[in-house]
Amino acid sequence: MNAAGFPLLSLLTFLPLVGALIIMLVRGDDAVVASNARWTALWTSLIVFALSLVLWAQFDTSVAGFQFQEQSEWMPDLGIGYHLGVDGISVLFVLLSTLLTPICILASWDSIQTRVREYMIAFLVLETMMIGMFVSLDFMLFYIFFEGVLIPMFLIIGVWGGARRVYAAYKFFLYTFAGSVLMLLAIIVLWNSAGTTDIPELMAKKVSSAWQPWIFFAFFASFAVKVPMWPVHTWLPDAHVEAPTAGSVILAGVLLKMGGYGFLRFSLPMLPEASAQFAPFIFTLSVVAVVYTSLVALAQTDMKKLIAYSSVAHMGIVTIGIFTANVQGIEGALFQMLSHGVVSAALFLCVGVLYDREHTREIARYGGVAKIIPAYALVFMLFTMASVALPGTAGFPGEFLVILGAWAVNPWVALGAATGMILGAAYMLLLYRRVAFGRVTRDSLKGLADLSPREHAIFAPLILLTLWMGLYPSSFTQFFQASVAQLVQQHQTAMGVARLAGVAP
Amino acid sequence: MFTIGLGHYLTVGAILFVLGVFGIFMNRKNVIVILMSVELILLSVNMNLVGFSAALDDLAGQIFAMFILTVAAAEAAIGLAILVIYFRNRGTIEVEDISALKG
Amino acid sequence: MLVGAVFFPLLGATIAGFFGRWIGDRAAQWVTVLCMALAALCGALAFWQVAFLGQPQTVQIVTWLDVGDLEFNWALRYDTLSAVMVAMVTFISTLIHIYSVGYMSHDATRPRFFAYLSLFTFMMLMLVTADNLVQLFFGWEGVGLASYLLIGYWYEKESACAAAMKAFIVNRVGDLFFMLGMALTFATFGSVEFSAIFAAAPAQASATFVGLPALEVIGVLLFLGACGKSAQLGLHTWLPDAMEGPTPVSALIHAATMVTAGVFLMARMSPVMEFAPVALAIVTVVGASTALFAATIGCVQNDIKRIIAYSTCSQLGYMFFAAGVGLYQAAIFHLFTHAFFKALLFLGAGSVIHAMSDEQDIRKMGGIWRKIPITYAVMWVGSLALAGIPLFAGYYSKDAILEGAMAAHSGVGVYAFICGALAAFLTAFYSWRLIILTFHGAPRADAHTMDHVHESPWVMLVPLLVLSIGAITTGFVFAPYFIGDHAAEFWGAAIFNLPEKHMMEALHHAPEWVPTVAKAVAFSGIGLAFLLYMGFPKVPGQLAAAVPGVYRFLLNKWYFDELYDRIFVKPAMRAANFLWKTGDTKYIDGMPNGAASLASGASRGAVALQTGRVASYAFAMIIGLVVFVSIFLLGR
Amino acid sequence: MNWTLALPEIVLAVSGLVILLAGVIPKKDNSFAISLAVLGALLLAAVLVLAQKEGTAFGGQYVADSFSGFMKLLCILGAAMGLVLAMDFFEREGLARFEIPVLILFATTGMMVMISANDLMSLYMGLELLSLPLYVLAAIDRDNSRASEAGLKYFVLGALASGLLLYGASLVYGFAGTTNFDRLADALSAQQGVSAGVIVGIVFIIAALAFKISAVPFHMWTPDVYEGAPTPITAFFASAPKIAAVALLTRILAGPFGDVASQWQQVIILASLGSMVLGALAAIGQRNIKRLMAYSSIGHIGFALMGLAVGGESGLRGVLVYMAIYLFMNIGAFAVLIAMRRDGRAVEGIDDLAGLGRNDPAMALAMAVFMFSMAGVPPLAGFFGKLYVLLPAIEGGFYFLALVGVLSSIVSAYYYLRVIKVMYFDPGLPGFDPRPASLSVVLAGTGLFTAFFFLFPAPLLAAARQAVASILG
Amino acid sequence: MIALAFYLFAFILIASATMVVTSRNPVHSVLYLILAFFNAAALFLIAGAEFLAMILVIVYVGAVAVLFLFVVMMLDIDFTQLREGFQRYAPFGAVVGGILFLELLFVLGAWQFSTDAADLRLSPTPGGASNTEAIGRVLYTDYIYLFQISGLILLVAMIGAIVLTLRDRKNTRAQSVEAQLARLGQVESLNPALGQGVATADILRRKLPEPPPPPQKIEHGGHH
Repeated sequence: MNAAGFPLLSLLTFLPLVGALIIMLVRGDDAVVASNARWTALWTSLIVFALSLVLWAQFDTSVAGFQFQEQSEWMPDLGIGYHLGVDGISVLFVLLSTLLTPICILASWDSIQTRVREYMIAFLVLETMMIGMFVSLDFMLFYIFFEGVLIPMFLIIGVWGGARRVYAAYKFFLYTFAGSVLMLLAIIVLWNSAGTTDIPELMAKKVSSAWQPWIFFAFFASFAVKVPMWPVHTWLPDAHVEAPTAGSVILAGVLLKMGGYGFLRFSLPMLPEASAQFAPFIFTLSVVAVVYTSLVALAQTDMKKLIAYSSVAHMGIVTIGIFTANVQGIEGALFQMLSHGVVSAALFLCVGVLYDREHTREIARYGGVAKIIPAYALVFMLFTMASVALPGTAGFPGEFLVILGAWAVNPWVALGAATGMILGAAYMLLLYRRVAFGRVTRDSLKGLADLSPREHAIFAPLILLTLWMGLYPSSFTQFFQASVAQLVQQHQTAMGVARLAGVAP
Repeated sequence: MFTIGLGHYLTVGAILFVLGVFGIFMNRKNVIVILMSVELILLSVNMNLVGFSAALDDLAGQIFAMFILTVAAAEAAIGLAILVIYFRNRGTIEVEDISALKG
Repeated sequence: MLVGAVFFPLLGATIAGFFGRWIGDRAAQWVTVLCMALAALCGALAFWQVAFLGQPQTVQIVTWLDVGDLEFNWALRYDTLSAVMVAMVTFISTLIHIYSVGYMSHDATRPRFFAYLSLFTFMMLMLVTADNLVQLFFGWEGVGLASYLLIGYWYEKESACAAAMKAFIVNRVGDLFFMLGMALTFATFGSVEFSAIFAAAPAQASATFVGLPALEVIGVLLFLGACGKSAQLGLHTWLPDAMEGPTPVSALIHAATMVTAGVFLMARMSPVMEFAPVALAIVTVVGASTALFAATIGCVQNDIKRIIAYSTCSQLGYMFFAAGVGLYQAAIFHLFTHAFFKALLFLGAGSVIHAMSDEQDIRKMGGIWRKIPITYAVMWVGSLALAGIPLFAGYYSKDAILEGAMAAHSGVGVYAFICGALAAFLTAFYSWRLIILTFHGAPRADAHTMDHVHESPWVMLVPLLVLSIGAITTGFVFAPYFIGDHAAEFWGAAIFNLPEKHMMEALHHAPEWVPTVAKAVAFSGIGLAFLLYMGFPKVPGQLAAAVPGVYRFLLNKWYFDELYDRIFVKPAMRAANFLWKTGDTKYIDGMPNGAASLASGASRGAVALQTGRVASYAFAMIIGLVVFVSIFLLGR
Repeated sequence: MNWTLALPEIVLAVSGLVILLAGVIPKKDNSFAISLAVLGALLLAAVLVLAQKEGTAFGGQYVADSFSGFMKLLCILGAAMGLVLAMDFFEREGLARFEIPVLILFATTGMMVMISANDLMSLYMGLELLSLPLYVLAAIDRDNSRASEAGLKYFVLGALASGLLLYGASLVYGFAGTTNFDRLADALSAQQGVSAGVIVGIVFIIAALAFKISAVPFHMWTPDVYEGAPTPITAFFASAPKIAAVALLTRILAGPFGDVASQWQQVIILASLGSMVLGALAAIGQRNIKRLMAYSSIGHIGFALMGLAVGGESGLRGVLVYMAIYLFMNIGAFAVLIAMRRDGRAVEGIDDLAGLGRNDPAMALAMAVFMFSMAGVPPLAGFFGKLYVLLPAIEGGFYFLALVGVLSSIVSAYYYLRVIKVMYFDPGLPGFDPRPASLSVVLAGTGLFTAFFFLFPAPLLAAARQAVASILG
Repeated sequence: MIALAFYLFAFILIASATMVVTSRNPVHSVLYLILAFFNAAALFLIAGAEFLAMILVIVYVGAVAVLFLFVVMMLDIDFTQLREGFQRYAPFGAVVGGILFLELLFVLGAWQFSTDAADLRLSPTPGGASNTEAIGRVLYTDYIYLFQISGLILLVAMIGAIVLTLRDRKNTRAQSVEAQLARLGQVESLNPALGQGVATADILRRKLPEPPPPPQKIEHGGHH
């Protein structure tokens, strides 16, 4: 079976659905329903998190391949099966998802007052989709989870979002959907050539060189939108701005990672030649993303939008790292994704704290909050610093590794990635300065309440993680070490073969 | 030219068919003419079938034509019934006027 | 002990920062002071053990990152270089902590201040004890953070926030190159640990990177990094603005932490730099230029702290060109002595400001030397040391640097010497301009302020006195070890000099006239200051009026800020707005929006066909039929 | 004369006659009882279909195989659900007449005849037996000018389509000398190729059937008739007859005309492309939800045609599965439309759904499931429908077709989302009138099927595979 | 001779078919249609399909065409002028129709039978029986299935026609007791404006009892 002795991954994936079902069955007047929904959702997500800790504990970091595998028939005559498993690349994303969900639920505790039941159901369904996506070892299954995310997220943005929520929800949905359907075609092409959609099997088979660029492009369309890469990033700021806080948290924390994860899981190992071929293209886009979106972030007047743009820049670093195809780059990218998952999530929560109190995200409406709510300011400062990749915080190792990795491939790319350091500092500090520093000019701000115990509980794990990841990153890198090493080695073997055949540069 | 063969029947059928088609979409008068055009089309079909039946020395064509006649009668009945209720509702059966539903 | 020296400040910072609210302001500040004192003690002991007993060692703590070939630890590397820095930093920092107790006594959030101070110190200690480039970078960025926090300590002041941001961002520019330097180092050496790098440096001397010698590029990149931290020409703009922080912060930044990091980095990387002659030449030129450039600005500034700040900038230039010619020892020695007298000057200035009710403009001071005699005295001591007057600490180090520059027998060395000598003259001049304008002459402040001029409390004066002792003694006490006869055993393996260059010997065989020139320019500078500001107080104004262009040019700091504003900041903001409003909103969003409107246009077209007329429907069917038949017939 | 093979049709027809008699005799309104009786008859027919043996009857005019079984069951199911939807609706509209269920019953008989047709004549007769009741049903709300217009349009164009079918059939008959499918196959598989005339005949037949399934460019009637006809009738139109027509098309294209596939494939591909694109585009601006559903069904047919164009076992299986899934989604969605009554009047605007998310969360959820499913968002059933036609399309190298398919599904997602948006995001209108239990049952059934199809796709796939195998021989 | 007859009948057939679609008066159209049917029957006769020819005359002319005529008369339709649109679309329509016709001629002109057509026939004409007899032999045996279906179709048509057109005598002039009783005893004189009828003012009847109030709107809230 697997190391846990029971179908851990299925349980992890579908347990949230059980919670959702329970919430659905809750009856009573609105207040009771809301309260029950909140508690049920919280407990469900906490149990899932606890279960995922089992995964964490039992995971054998020395094994490069997939662990905790589960397999059963689904559509046997099509070669599509139900196959779950995790390896070093995916395991931490599962944990990230299970960690952020309870945090999101807590973060929505008071701020969501309408249709609480539906909200909690949406979140639990979302959790199922996220976890399922990271643990699927069947491409079709992966696709289903990958796309399934759209449904709850669309509703979360659209129902509980801000003023332009409809536009944002549509944009989010259609953008991602447009990218994904192309990927579906590519998956089918792969299926056609291999007769299966089982990921380990697909990885073992070589895709014909002629097809690689096309499939790569299709994957790119999907993952690049999800990451999002420049110039298909514009859905993100809109979605972030309009989504409720917890929606932004999940969006930035997990959903963006799906793109990077996809590149890493599929594009690189399955399409080594095309990856090499398109790497300069990806690098160009990523560097443009870093510079461009950082600059755009500089001009923002909305806190969430600023952080959203910063996400694009940070994810640009990730894509650079992935396509360096060397150990440092890839591990850096992975680390950057994890850290961004924590840090940007926390930043959105920080914005949410202010928004809950003042109901505006306009930067200009704040100023000097450091004086009124120092604990908040401290937390905000920490995550600001983590966002600008200060060594010792979670943001640094990833960026550092990516730059190391990129340098080995092309120093100019490294330089481009590194410019993010400067611009990132500029916009984040500008944000912090305008929000936290300065004189308190608005009377309404004077009555701000500092972090409540609930908010402390939300931030505590994130702070802990941010510092832990920054100060002792090897406790995280050890998880993906073996898998990445194998990935890189296979990639190089494939490239070697291709080079011998005279196909790849 | 002077032996009447399949080709003649088919040609007559084709002409009738095209006339029927013409009658349907060139008609700007009333719907009842369209129904008559449909009858013309059916007639052209029957013409074909009879022609083939004769050429092949096979009865099936004629039988087919017979069923067509039967069904066409039924169809005409229903068509006229619908026409009548439409007229009752609108007081007109002009083709141009039958366009309340569109878009 | 070794660990304690580094981590006591962190402990103090943590206690003050997180528990300050519970334990109260007083307890918080004294806890940090105590921790710092303990750290200083440990630092001193470590210094003794490592430098004098010759027991360098490395304390491994835990693996930090292990990714493929890249592996490095959290570790404390104690060699003489680190030990000197640790001892100096902890000592100066302790004094500044103590001083701050008095200076900040009226502040509302003292625990926060002390926490920041201790954090700052801790980060600097991490920097100097780093065993690999990444840990050094941790400290490097850490001091950046701490300086940001401290400069922006009075965050309600717009200017303080701006200065803090500027400091951080300008530093980041340097850090960018540092980061790239690290990347190239890893690419070249396959490691970022010093021991591995140093061991492999000679072997990699011929390694190339895109056709350039790799080590040279590393050297240049790291130097650019150092430029940011150490405020060398081009990236110096943040330093004067950093005066927005409370004075002890300035003292800490300028004397012990932060700005010295760059010099330290050069010394630390000496085994690599030595194989990068071109990079060293660049270091020399930039350092020398900075020394002169900053001194010229220092001559016309009116803010007491700003003048001292430019003097720091200038002195850092000395250190850099010393390192550039290969005299890392001298550079570190100057760093060491400079720490004392610069801390002294800043704290003294703080004392003045304190006395003058937070007035910083020297044009509004004057005539107060009698009222604050101790401050006056220590300012003299500091200035003497700064100017390099014999017997004072600065003399030994600055002299050695000038001699070394000349002794390098290279074009850049001569350039450095000329700049250095000119700068020395200007240094002496503006130092006494400051003293004279501040303390002598007729009082220019209003009566109310003058009435309140008072000597600082003892808690501030004691550090001043201790520092003045340092400013007087460190030169002759430590010169033999740092640059003198005992240098070889003192430094051990901490600093690497290319054997062929013999810089340490050459230092002692510099032309005879060099020290003389050094002394001469120092004294003449003082003399000129006395002449202009004591003798003919009207002349400076007339001079400024005579050459208004030059004056304004200097007063506005060579227009660097304006230049940067023009070529970086403004275009960046413009680009930001353009990219956002036009790029994103118009063009990039134009794609999906355009597709959407295309679709809805097509939709309208499709719907328009749906006329509702049964005849046209029939027509459509027939057309479809004809098309299908035609396709078939044509395609047959 | 092994007429027992046709027992389901015979039983259905006879029970139709009996029910008709039962309906005529008493004076009182008995439409509810009649409906129940018809449901019973349909159930009986379904059981008989399940029990049916394979074989041909009536001199080869009738064929029973697993394909016909599969499709007949779908049709019966569709008809039954349509009937359930209709029962309450006509009651409330004051239109309850016992003829309606009877007509539905005869139409179902027609579908079954079509599906089992193994001869151009039985094809035609079945088609007419289906069409005539549909013409009547479309106009059944005879005092409503829109309904009568819908009926008139449907009739006129339907008659034209029949004409085309017959003309094509006459050409085919003329070429082969037979109307029997098996013999046609023999004639068309002859080595020396086939004459242009017969291919033109096939094109005519395809055009006529394309009319029935409302594929572009023979779709024009669809939106108007959907809008004008009473909603349950529209629901019925959009489900069972389409399935029967698709079945018929599949049978003739895969069977007798299978050997000249290269000749008609272009036509089907064009129709498929056109339907997908038009179905996606034209629906965008619609305000009436029934029109929206009409265009949506055009788009779905385009997808089903994709499978048909690709052909082969997997392509045809895709068609079958697609139609099965389409049936459930469609009936479910229409159940919601039928429930859209406010103050006793049926409303049809998309905007009338506003606030449904609050007023009736269960129904809103079901509708959202249907809409997402139609848009092809996994893990809902609609996605699998699309998947099973895309798989063979790629397998067969129809990349362009597949690409247009997915692109059109993006565009169509836009308007499906709009429905969801209105339900959940827009400020609410007053709630709808309480919906009858029968609707809830249909909603729950179709909703659960659509939502949880992904758990058990294998049985349907296996059944469809078996069905396809039986016509491919 | 037969050829001559064929051409004659064919010509009249086509000519009258043309008149069907072009004549302005629908009554004329119907009449032309009848003429066309007669000629078609003649052509059928020439082809040897006697039974079909008879059926055509009896069923079509006797029933269908007369039904048409009846409806045309009943609906009493104005003879409207050709509309503008006709002129506009005519050329395009003519082109499409022409293409269709040419294509049909093209494929029919090169007509060829399947080589095995003779073997594939279902009901070869039996020798020595008249056309009617031959049809009679197979119609109720081989084609019983279709025959029954056609019966069903006719039944459906009947049901349909009744369902659609049969009224429950509401609009007939039959006596309405309620209406009579509801009549008022006096006459109210109105002064309608010129050109505006009195249709809206019900002068003949007392207002019938108000329809029952609409059912109380039930708040179907679900859970908010």
